[in-house]
Amino acid sequence: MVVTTSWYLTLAAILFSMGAVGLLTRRNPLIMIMCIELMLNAVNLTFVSLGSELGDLGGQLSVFFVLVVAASEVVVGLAVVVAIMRRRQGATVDDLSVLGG
Amino acid sequence: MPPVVTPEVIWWALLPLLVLSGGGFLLLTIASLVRRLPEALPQAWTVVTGLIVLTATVPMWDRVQSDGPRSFLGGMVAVDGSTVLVTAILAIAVVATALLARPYLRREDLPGVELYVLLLMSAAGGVVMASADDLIVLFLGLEILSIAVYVMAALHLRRIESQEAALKYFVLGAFASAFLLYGMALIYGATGSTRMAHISGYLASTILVQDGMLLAGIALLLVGLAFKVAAVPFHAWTPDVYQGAPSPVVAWMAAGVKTAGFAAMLRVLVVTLGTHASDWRPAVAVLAAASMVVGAWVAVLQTDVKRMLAYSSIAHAGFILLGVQAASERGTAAVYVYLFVYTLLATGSFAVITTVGGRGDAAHGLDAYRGLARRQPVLAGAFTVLLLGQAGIPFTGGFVAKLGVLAAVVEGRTYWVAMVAMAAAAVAAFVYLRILVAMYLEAPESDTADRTEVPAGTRVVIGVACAGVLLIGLVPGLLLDIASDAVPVLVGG
Amino acid sequence: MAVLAAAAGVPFAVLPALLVVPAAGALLVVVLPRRRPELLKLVAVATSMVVAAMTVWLVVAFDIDRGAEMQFEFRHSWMADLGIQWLLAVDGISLFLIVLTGILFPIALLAVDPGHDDRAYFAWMLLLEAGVIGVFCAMDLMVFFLCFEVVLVPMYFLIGRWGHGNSAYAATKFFLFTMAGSALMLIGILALAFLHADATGGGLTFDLVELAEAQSLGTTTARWVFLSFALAFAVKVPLFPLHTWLPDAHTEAPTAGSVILAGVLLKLGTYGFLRFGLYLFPEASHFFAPVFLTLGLVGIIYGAVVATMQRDLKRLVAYSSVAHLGFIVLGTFALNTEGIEGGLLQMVNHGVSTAALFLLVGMIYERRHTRQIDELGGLQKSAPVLAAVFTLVMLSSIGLPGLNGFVGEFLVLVGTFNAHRWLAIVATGGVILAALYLLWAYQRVFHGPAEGANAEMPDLKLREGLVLAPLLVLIVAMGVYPKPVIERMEPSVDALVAHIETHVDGFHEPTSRFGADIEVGEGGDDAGDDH
Amino acid sequence: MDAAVFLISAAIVLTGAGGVLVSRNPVHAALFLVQTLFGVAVLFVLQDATFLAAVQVIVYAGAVVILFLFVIMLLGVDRAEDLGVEPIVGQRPVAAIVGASLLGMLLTALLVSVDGPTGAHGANTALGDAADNTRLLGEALFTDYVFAVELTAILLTVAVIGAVVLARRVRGPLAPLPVVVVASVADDGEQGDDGPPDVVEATDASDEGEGA
Amino acid sequence: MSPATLAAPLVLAADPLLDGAIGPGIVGIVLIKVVMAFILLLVSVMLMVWFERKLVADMHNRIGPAEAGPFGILQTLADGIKLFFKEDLIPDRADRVVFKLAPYLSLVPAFLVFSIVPIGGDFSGDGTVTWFGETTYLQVADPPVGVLFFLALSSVAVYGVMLAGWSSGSKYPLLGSVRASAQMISYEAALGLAIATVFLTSGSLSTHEIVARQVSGSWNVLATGVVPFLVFLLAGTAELNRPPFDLVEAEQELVGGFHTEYSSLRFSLFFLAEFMNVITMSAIAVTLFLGGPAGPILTDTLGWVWPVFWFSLKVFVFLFCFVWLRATLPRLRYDQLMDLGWKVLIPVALGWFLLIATMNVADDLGWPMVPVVLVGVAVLVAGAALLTGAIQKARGDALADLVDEGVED
Repeated sequence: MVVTTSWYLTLAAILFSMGAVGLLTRRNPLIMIMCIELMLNAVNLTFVSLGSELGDLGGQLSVFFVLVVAASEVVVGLAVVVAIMRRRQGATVDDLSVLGG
Repeated sequence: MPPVVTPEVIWWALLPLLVLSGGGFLLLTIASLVRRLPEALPQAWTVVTGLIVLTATVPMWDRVQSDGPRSFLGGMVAVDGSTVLVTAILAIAVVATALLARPYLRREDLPGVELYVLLLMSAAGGVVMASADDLIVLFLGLEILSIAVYVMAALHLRRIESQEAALKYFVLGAFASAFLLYGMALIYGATGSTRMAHISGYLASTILVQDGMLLAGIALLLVGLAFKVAAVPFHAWTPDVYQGAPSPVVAWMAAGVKTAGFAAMLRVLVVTLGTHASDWRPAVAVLAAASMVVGAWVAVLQTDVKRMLAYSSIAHAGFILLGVQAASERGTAAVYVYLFVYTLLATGSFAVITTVGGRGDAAHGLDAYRGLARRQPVLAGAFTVLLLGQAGIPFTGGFVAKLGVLAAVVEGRTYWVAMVAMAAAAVAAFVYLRILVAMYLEAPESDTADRTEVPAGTRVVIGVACAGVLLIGLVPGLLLDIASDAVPVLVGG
Repeated sequence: MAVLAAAAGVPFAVLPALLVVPAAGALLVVVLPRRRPELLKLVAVATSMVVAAMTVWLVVAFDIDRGAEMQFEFRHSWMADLGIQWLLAVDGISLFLIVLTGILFPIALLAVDPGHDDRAYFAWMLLLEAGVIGVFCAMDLMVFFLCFEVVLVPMYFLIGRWGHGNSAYAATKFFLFTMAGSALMLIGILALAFLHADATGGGLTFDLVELAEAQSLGTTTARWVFLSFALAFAVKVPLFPLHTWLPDAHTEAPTAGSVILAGVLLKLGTYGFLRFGLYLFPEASHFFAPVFLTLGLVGIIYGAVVATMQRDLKRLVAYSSVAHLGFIVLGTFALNTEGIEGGLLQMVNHGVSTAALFLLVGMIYERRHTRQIDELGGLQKSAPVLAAVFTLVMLSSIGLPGLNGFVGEFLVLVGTFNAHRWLAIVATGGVILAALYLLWAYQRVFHGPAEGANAEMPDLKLREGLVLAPLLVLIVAMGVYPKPVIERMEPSVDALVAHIETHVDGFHEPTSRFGADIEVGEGGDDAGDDH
Repeated sequence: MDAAVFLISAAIVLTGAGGVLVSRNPVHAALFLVQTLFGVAVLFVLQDATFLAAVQVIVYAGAVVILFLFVIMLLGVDRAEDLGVEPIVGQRPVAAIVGASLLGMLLTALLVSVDGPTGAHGANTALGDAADNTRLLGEALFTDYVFAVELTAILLTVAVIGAVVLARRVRGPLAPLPVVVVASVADDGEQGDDGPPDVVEATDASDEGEGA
Repeated sequence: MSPATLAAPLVLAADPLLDGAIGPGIVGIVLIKVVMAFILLLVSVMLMVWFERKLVADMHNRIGPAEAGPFGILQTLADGIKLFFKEDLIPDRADRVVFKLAPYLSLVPAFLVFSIVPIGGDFSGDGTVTWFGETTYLQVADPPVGVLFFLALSSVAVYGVMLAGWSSGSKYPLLGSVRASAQMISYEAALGLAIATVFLTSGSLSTHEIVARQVSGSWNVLATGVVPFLVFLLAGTAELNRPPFDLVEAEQELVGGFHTEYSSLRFSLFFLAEFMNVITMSAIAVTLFLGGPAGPILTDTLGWVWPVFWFSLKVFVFLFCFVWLRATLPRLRYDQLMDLGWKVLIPVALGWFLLIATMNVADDLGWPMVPVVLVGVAVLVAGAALLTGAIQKARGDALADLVDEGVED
């Protein structure tokens, strides 16, 4: 069996969808952020496999920047979570009902 | 090892980015070194930085017009008319936000330097988006902008609503980023490059027999961008975030972030993927229609003015999308006009809201506006001008903006969207009328409601916004000319 | 005449001045020093007087010999990118509407004091005047639309802030109805311009004459675009099913607001039909004429019937407007010279007489603080002069020969009769109904025994009399000697009809031009004292 | 060999992702996330992207997830989430449908209509083999991509400023918590802990500033 | 410069052994290498524990282990057996799965790191040894990103500590683990920056390559100008939670730290990992800065022994130093520890890295070195001044806050 790019792309698509579903179903902000990481990883996988199929380094270079962005996002996201949780223990996103419509 | 060839740099074209980010860094450094920073310094610094950028855009504009668009730094960045125009809009928004921020921070007794630093950085991100010639650079610019704004949204450290707004904004924003990135990845796979010039060149010269990957990429990209500009159905974050975030920051979100987002959207969709316009135009049209209808309709149901304006900003996004979906030069120019006008409208409106919101930034119900005309006729009058502008009443800039996008739509013969747009405009007018009714036709709940002093900076913002809106409404020629000269062009990287 | 023609040729651009002067007046009112409140009214009235003088001068300087040509043309590029220009001109169709506007505004300003927030009131009034004049002068579709829309804002505030009762509701309803109505027109205008540009290969233009003469749209397209225009005008007129905003707006509006609304603003719709409906889309107008004729007719009957049932005097007058405007629409869509001319004349007449009626109702309200017909009665005894004036105005509104109302109504009926006999016959019923409800109302209000407050009601004051005087003069003058009006209108109307004939296949104006030059029966000028 | 490695890694990746989705305890979710990240790193290696594989582990496992764990531990929010209760009625089916349709769309686009990438091969920078990988990446980063690299500097600065600002304690009084929220905090007290205890006591405390 | 292109798609080792067809013999050699490394580590840990206890005892003027075996050398084995047979306790409130997992997360990275260390090989040649006709590196694997592999594993090692404390379900271990992981992460940055300097001078991430470069040039400790080496040592010590940075286990404060609740075999795994880490860290330091197995080959027969000897000697020196430090230095306070990491080590490492990079660029472009260095140093001094200023200011602010609050309360 030869591993073709399609395998990777499929895996990435599944991973991405799982992340999206997780983000939509889970209510814990921390886990939601983790789901975003799952999605970004799927993107990374896609970039790398497409890059290697195309014989182009661009995919890997893009992943590099995605990594930086992911790290920055997590830092800020967690800082926000900390800021909230320090005042309110155990909040879930549903509890964030102050801003109801 | 062969010598490393460093790419060409056009320094003058990088000037806005350098000034903004450098200004931010320097301000941060100074603030971390000086014990008792003069209270006015950060604001003054930011305003001056913004003005420098604004001034710099003038010679840049001339240069771009005479030399033509250029791409540099390895085809990562470009400078063209649209870059300069969007930079100028962002600079205006920065100045306005900074002017609003200081009285706000003082009123709320919040520490201040970081807000300005983040504002400058975020503007730098916006400039990057406007000048990106590569999808990755575009994405980085977007993230710089967004991450700074996430933090700015949370900056009212005393109000938990502020932080919750930031969290919602963050989670959904990051979600959108993931979609955007996935779209970029697939487009990369479909075209073999992340350089916009390469992509458009490839698509122009190659007929893809199997364009599934490209289309999926475009779809995902569209989802991501739609989130960023708060188009329905990806708008869920907007009202909460607008309501919770500090009002000056909301002004920046409405003006700056939206401008940058649409600049990016134009670059990606119209310029880069213009060859496949027939694929994405219907989708954008649907987004536009949905945004206008939902934004206008739900705004009617609100009782909180900040939320009303949040939904109306969604409706405005829908209108701007009209210009995008036209996928024509006229549409693009109209988007820039709209963005310029909306920047004025949004900063001015949120300046009023900041003032009326009062200490604690909480008095945003319609009640707070009742009888405003009696208490503060000038403020109410200015707000009236701005609201009428948002409603698109003739002889305000709002009309010029709406006319432009509609003309583009009609030129593209998508009449149904135009009809939806006008229906939505009529509904949206009701929203603004409700505020006007409250201000003029209803008595205040109690006579004790005192006049709120309007700080000087806020006055400047409101005054300039009103004057600008009226001036554009009466003499739109200059802006229209500039916008039509600013239609972006891709140059090979 | 030659001198005046030469005067018309002088570079003094009177039309822009007609727009700029009131706008500048509004600005001046806004910036007047707070310490001198008495200046406000002075400035406002003076400004409107200047405008009125200019409009009168317009009539005098209007060159009859130039026929249907546009006169006093002013052209200045505005949004070059879209081909929009400030294109202002006057012809026989718009001339008298401008004059009407010019005359009604000072009267409205003089007659009624706002009571509070004077500064804003006068500013809005003057802006309103600028906007209305803009609508009547604009020969560029986009400028027309702009003025058409911008009129809403001052009117909204006038109704909302200085109105009575549930004025916020009425104002909002007015605003939304008219704005929603005209929303589609913008698309229509744009579509028209773009399709025209495509068809001719030229640049974008919104020049009315150019677009109308080129007729570059396909039949079906033109019909659709026409409908988008028609909706806007129909709301503004208001035509029968879209009229519901009107009674509210009229009733809750302040007197001056009602005067302007009835006198001028309602004409925007009918004028629009005439100028932009028939002229731009002759074929579509012809195609849809039955619809509008029917609606007009329904409006006449419906307005009359509902007016009969009203207990509020002002509401009654408001519904009478619905009926009158039905006549105008009827005349317009008769698509012949008599009908159109009659409609046009009726616009002016209705403006004059309804404005006067509203003023009178306002005066009664000021004295009695009620407009309920039941609560009034026997006013003839306490206020004989008022009653006399009311009679005159009412008769003009009924269309008594010798007064202005007759001329227009008669021409409309003639025109309609020539085109659609049965409609004319039914419409005549409307005339009878009008007589019925007005006379009935008159009877209940002015006749009978005066009791309580009604007995003590003071009579017309000199100032009020002076304000009303010009309207009364017009009522009589136009009834007796309408020639100066008609001779200025006629070439333009003829040209319009000719335009329709050229562009509609198989359209032949009925040859029996019975009464085309009938000029109006020479009714006695003693009609006013007819009681 | 490749296929075996791929399949094993894919299994690791997907079970990890599934674990994140269903874990009640955030710490477990974080561990499952690490599992996925490792799986992805292996897949990178499988495609000669050795540098990225290493960076993936260093950045994600070494920094990002650790940060998650820190936050969880500092805040004591490691109480299990009650997955039995659906917070918004119908949310899960909707999410499942959204996810499934997303996946369907992606797979259709990627597999049914396309056999692989359609782009121009080797458009920008040649992809070297594993041994060259790092050097080539480095060269590209500091020549063609130098602008992007500089941008990451701004990005990281922004992130750091943000984190510092948000973690800073505020002086002076705080705005009161809205009533709704106070109620929900009170409710929270009822729920049982089946994870380790909270370290930081649950307080609505304004001045519970984290010193370091 | 790079080793031969690889046929195998899985690139963990750029070893000449894996060139060409892979037969059972080669697999055997690889297996032997793995097992050898494993045993080597285990044995040296045993010795190390004994060595440490003995040496500290000596320095404290005590006897230390003396009963089991000659000089008590089997003491560790005895302890191990004892621990093995103790009852395995799992606290009631523990998170059982994670509790069981944590020790392995500690141990496995410790083992794996050693796989990239070249412990021998003739580096005057191409750094290989030839056994039974097969030429190979004397290291388990030589991935092209070897040093990053090390960094990656040391980031993973944090998990063991962190999760052990958390999963114990009690307060002190949790505090201990939070402290430990914070410390490890902080110092990882400095460690990484110090190593980055090595990349810069060596131009490679492969450990084999780095050693080869040092043999052909000068040792990195000199080539990078000593400072990174010192930073590496300090940061490495902290990374290992060794004294004087062993706050994690501060008995006085934390009752033993993150593994308080562990007993029996699991405890011994932590113990094992800790000492193994000391050894591997020393080995890495030797590889990166001190030329690895480089040294004079004194005899031709069994020539491959000499590099191994030199390597062991160098590692031993490090191990001695670690013990020495433990015996002599008092423990730091936690804030001092963090200050040292963030305000001294990281800036110094970063500054030095920038200086070296500038010099490299200047060298490439042919700029005169002296002015470049002068300017570079000036910039660094300015940066240092700024940093100091900022630190002073922050300290002042914090003080002012305290005063304010004192007044308010």
